[in-house]
Amino acid sequence: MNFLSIFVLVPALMMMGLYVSKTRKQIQFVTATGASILMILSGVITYMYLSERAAGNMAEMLFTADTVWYAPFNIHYSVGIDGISVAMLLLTSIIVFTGVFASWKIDPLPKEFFLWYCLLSIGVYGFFISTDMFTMFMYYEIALIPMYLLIGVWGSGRKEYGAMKLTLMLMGGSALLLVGILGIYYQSGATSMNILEIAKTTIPIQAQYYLFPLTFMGFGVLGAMFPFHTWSPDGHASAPTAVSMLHAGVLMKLGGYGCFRVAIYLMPQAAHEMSWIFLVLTGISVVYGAFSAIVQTDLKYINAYSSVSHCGLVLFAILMLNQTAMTGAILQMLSHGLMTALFFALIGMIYGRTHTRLITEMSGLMKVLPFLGVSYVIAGLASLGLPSLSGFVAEMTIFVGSFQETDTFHRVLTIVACTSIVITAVYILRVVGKILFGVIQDEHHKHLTDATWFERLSVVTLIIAIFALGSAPFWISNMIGESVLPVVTQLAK
Amino acid sequence: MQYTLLIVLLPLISFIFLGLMDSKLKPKVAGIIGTSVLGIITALSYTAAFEYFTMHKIAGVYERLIPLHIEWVRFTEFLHIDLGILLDPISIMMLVVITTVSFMVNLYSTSYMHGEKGFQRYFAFLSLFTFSMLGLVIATNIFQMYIFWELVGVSSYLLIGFYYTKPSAVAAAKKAFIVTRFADLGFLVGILFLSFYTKTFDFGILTSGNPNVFASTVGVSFMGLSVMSWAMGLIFIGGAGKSAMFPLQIWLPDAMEGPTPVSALIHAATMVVAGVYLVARLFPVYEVYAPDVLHGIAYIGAFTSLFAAVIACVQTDIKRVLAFSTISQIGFMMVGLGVSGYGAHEGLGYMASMFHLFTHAMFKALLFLGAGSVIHAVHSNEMKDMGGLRKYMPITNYTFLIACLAIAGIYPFSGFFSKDEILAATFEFSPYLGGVMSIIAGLTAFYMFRLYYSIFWGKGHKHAHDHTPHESPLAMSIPLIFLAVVTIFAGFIPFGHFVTSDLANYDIHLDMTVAVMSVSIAIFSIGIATLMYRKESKIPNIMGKTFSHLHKSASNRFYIDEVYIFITKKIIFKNISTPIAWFDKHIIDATMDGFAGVTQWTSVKIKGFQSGQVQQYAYIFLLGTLIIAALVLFV
Amino acid sequence: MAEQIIFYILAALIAVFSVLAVTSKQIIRSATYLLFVLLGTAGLYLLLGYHYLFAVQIAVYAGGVMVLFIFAILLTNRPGENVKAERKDRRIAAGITSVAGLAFCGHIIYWNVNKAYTLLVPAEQKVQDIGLKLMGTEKYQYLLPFEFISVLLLACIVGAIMIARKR
Amino acid sequence: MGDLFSNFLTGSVPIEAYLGVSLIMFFAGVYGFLSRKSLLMILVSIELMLNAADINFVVFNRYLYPGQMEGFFFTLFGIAIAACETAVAIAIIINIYRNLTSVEVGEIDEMKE
Amino acid sequence: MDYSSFLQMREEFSLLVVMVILLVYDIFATEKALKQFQTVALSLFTLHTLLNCVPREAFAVAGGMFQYVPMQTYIKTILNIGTLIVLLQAHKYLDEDANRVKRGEFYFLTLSTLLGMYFMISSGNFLMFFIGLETASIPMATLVAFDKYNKKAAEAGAKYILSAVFASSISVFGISLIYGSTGTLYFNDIATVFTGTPLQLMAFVFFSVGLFFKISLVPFHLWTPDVYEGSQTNITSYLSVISKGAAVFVLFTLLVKVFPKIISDWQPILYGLAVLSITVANVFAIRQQNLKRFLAFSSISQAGYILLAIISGTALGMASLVYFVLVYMFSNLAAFGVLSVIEQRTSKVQMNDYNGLYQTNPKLSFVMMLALFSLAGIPPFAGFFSKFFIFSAAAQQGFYVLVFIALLNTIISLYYYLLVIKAMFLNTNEQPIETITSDIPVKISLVFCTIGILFVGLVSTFYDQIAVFSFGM
Repeated sequence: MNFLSIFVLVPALMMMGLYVSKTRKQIQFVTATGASILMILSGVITYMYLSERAAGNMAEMLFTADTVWYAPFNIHYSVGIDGISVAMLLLTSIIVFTGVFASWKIDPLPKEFFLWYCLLSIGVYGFFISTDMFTMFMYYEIALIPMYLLIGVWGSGRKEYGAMKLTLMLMGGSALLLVGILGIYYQSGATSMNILEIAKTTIPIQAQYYLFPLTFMGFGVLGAMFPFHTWSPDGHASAPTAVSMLHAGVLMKLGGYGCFRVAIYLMPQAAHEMSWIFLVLTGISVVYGAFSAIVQTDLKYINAYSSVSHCGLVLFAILMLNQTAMTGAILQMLSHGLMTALFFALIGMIYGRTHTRLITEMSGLMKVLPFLGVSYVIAGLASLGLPSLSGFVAEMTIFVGSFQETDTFHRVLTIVACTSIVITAVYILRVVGKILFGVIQDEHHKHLTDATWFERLSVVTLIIAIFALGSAPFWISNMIGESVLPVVTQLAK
Repeated sequence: MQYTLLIVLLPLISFIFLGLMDSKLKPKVAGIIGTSVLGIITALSYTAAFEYFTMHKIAGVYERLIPLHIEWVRFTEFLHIDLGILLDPISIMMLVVITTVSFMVNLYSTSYMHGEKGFQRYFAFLSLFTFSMLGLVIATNIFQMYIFWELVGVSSYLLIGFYYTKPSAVAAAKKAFIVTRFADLGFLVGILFLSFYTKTFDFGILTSGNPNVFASTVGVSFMGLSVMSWAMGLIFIGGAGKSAMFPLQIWLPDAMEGPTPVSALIHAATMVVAGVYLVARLFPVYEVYAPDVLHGIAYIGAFTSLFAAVIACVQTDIKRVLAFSTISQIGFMMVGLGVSGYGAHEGLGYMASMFHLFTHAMFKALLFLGAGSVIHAVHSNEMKDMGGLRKYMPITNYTFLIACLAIAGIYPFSGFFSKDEILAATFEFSPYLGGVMSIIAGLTAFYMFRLYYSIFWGKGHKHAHDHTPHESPLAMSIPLIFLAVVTIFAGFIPFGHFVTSDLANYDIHLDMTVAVMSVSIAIFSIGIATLMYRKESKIPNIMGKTFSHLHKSASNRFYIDEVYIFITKKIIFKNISTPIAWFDKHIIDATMDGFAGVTQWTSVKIKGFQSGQVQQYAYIFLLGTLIIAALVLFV
Repeated sequence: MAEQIIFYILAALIAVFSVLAVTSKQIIRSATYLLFVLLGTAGLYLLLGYHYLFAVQIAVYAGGVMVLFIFAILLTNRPGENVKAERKDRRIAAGITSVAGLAFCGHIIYWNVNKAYTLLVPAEQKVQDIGLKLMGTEKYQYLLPFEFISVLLLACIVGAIMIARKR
Repeated sequence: MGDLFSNFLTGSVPIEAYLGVSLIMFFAGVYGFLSRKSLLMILVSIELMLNAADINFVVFNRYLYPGQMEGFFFTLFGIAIAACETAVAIAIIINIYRNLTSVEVGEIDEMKE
Repeated sequence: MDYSSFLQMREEFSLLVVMVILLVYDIFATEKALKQFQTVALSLFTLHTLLNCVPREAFAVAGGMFQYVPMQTYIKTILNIGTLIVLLQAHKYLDEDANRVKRGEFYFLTLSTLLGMYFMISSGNFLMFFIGLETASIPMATLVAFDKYNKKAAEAGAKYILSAVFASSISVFGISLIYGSTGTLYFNDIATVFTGTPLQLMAFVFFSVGLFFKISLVPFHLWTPDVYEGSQTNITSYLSVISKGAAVFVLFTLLVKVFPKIISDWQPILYGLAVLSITVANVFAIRQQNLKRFLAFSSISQAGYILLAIISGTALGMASLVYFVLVYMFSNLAAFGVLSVIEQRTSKVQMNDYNGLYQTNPKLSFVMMLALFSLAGIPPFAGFFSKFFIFSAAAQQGFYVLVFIALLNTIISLYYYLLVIKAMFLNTNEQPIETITSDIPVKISLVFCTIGILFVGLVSTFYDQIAVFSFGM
């Protein structure tokens, strides 16, 4: 236990605080305080990380700590962060923070909602600070289950179906994953489940041939890789706002992060030889998700398919196995996390007012909801990769990186993936055109009120983050770039 | 020349300020802020231009100045996006053009857009556009250009869709964005190709003429074509999209849904020439490493030019006429670049193209602003609602006429000079192409005067609805007059002293044969137009009937839009997306649900085993035992 | 010789009554056949020289268990009423399975059982020996199970009474 | 008596014969268990099965491992256990009869699936 | 004859003393004194549990018929704790007028089956083992039929006794063949001569189905749901946890200690049974509406998971198994505890009845949810750890495919556990179960279970303690 664990402890303390709080005021106080503390902490950790690096500490992971947990299985509670984790922690904090405000007036059962919400964030934070496969897996699963209740109780639409589907499919992913993890541990002959330790060993290539697909698919399910993505539309569509935000914004990143940390890092040979299979699949995801999004009429479905496309790009880039593309992948995680959270927040807010998510039933909302409308446009622009917003940097890094692979196969796939930016434009503009522009058709929509202060706070925070990432990507890009290096080195072996 | 940074930065600040304050500001204040910022940067760019062109030249060649340069994102060891300012003759020229037109448009808009809802927003967007466009032209590297390229696209989207409650405007904005976005895909992939082999984004390195930069491209081919052809061809697609080259021109006519000053600024003077600028920027690369692509550009330019000119002849919406005219003129510029070689005389086409870009920006802006003035007066875009306006709007009338003469290529208006150079270069490249271009020049003169006469001549009875049209206020007239003056005199600028393909001085000599021929064609065409449109006449109708097929096709813009609609609605939406969505729902998702279904089904099917009969339990028990024993023993 | 004859008679008796016990229509007959089988088994024990076991078998089974059976039958059976005929398919299935099981086990046992037995010194089972072994704590002595089974018996009595009594 | 019988033990009945008898008894019991309708008859069948196992123990002990009396004792205890089982089973069957006024096995299938 | 060595069997004696005291107390105490019967019984049993929870040196009694290794203390303590929890949960039930008269029997029978399990666990000889097995199952039948005027209970009792006796006759037939082919009943001796001749293999299979029956593995499980449904809920929980827990432990011990030489034969058997048990039980569980049947199928599938620990046959597997049993005990008893509270107050056991339970009984639903999540193997609850360890133990021996199948089944199991959770938290109900105030003993038991579910996983001490002695096997 070192101070990194505070990221897990704070939500746990929040849970305790929530448990004793009685009124809505108290609940709000607890969650807001906790979320703010987490924000500050992640800022602090970023600063500490950067200054440590600047001081010349070139260890692969910083602030590591290692406590033996289950000695017979060599399970340790080991934590540590590199640039990627730092980036992810930042992302998580931002989204947890904004999620709290996006569900400021959640009803019914606010206490329970935030209890689960905190548990969810424990899982996410824990995942990003862990370096031990067991701990990682544990946190991963912790993050899965609250989803069911969060969606099931506070969701909308076909929530029970969506919740069940999401939970079961992700559980399926974790089934693949667990076999993979056990396989890696035993086949590597390592004396620890710590990733860094295992990386020092070599897993026999025969074992890699089945472990790599297992782990990659396992994480890939969470990363909404084709054809295991169908939980995403149904799940996101029925989830309450904050949950969609956290799930699409952070949880889906667990997939990419895991693929990167476990599948690629530990099994470089298999990654080299088998990446083409998954490249094809993720390539399909990218284009397929985008095309699917075009014809959807439900805002959340559109965004969910868009997430399929964008997260597909993350995995796609990871599989390119070079530093630039991988950096791009991580950037894309950040970027997608922020903007999809923004999207879901806005969709939730719009839905809260219009009580519909069908784009056919809305129009001209810009007039009555200027703040939300403008924010939606910004989110859309971020999504279609407008320079100065986060999406651009990420996508460009990915494309430039992917193009470093010289053979025709990679080239063609890269170009195919590039087309997604056009398709993205198509569906984003379609939505924006339909719901925000034009004349208001529905009488009820004429008297809608624009965002409240807490909604504004949530939205503005996200927008600022998107702008910050898009306009000043260099420091974070460098931070990630150097943290990707160990993996690249591993691949070069 | 550090202060050039201000030229870019001030509009950005203005945008952010106006955008955040939005309706908290009084409209008037917003207009003043926007316009004055533009005024300041216009002054700054003039200063910069003056300073630059009077600077000491090294060996007779203008120096490339890079007053600012920072690394923004690093991709690989070699590839990094930098943000910087590159000053060389063409960028300086573009600075001047953009700031001038922009300033004029801002000034014009304070009056034109008076009372519109979202006035502040309008000025914010204008600032954003100016910022992006300036950023584009001063880009030091191709990726920076791409960045601003995209921003320009978005500002264009926002401005076209300014009247967001109007469905047609929204659709037009969407279309413009998506079409150019599609082209940008080519641009992007082109950049990827180019940068991968040259290991740089930097214009300075790319255009330095150092063969080592391109060493690794030699002999490398990708799917049959050499990589440089791929790279430069794809990059050109990006340019073609922004510059509305065939077949990507479709967005531009629709873009006229935006406010007219916006059309003047973006869709006449600045953004649409970005493609030309792009090709010009990379001209040395095209010239040396992808001459085939360069020639292709010439032919595409020529075809587009002809195509658009024909359509322009039959359009009835005045802004659309101007839009097609713009397409046609950009085609000219492209031809100019396409036929050009590198170096002094060889580079005539390049120089001419840039020159035409400059003059065209002025007179086309003038035309649009004039049209705006007319529309302001009659509240309609359709020619049939106009006529006889010369009595009511003298300033508009004269300035419009000047612009028409300029675009028709009548001496001594600026259009004559620039167009003439292009024709001369084209004839040198290929007489056939030259001939075609001359015909187009004739068509240009024809349709411009058709337009002119339809608006200002003929009977004025059609617009007697609520009020008689009157001349526009001062804020609108001043830009008209200013631009008219520029249009008249710009032709005498010794352009070859400033902008050439090799940055060295070049003196333009008029090629008299070409000049005479083109002027006579123009006059002839104007004559026909006068005949047909000065007064109410049956000839157009007869002509229309005679060539009904052609007329109809041209009126319908040769059905290219229909083809696009077919592709988007039928192919993409109906035959790709809908099936994919269906597939997703009924195959992929159904498979996942199917697992659950099969499990449930099995569950129902095997419930008989749990019959409640203890003897059956024992039976299964015994069977289990025997089977296990048998398996253990015999397998 | 005589031993063989006796054995085969007993064997036939046991086999026949076993089958009859499980096929008889009348439950009381069934119980009676069972009694014969048990007695035949006791005979086998005697034949093998385990007199004590012979005694126990008769005392516990014939004396105890059978009485229980008879009581139960009389308690639950209305006089003259035969058990309904079993379902034929079930009987056939059970028959086939049993025969198959019999063949299977018979096959395995016949071919694998250790036949190198060294018969057969007449082993006089002294009851004292049995008693000593039952009271011993060494290996092959059985005090512990002897004590333990008393707990079982007690528990069974308690349980059976608990179930059988009225309250 | 003892002497009389032991005198007969001069010839040799093969071990398989004993085992055969016990097997027949066992599978007769199995058959009964699987096919009889009355709970009491099922109980009868069980007695057969248990008894068959007891015979096995005794035979093995006598023929193969005469040195120790493990089989003997197992049978001894086995008989006791069988008695316990029977007692409890009969109590439960009577309880069934009390509840259902029937001891047919087909009656006790209320809970299923 | 040195009877003093018997005194080493402290657990057994201590339990026997408790039983005898209670029996005597029940018979001879006055009406007034009897009011305190349960308190006395529970205190005595708690005392017994506490006194016997420290492992000792290994020893053997009665010439090896009784063999003690320290690990047994753990499993016995787990069984003790489980029994204690069950007794606490049954407190209310036994205080009812109709049952008060039978409670002495209840305690005596429960404890005697427990004693049977003790002996079964510690036995070093098939005779002892068999008696232990029977002691653990015959009185159990009377417990199952405890609610004797309840038709379902009577039916369950009959089914249980018939099935149990059928199983044990096959098993004892198997033992006879083992004896016939090895000449001994002592575990230690058998281990050296049991080499896997066909007869031995057949004997082994016949014998082991008796245990499979007790663990209720598919296809020897069919009695389980019916019996679980019919018997009184506390008995069901006792049956599903204690009885099963003892049996799996014994199975492991036997396989490793007595039949190590035929590991290549029993591993495939267990493999097949594990796959069958997990899958079939899960598939059946999906559509159960009665929660007791539901938990029955769930416990069958849990038993399948346990086989993954057994199949490894390693010390790691042993420790994981005991740990699994511990966690399983807490989880299952918590679920059954909630179930029994609700059943006793409202006699509602259908899943539909649980709709909207959270509205009226948040705490009970919360405990139920924890229990189900733990059973499903969701972190941070203990079930996750126990499952992970079991999978890990199996994977260590290379059973990746098996682990994978088991994991796929966790998806199905998660599905049906979520169905209950859905009923409690998501569904609404016109007539929800009214708010219930539990009595103190139940509260204690549920709190205890909750603590167990929450901390047994996160705190590694428990596992470490168990693991210390797993090598003593």
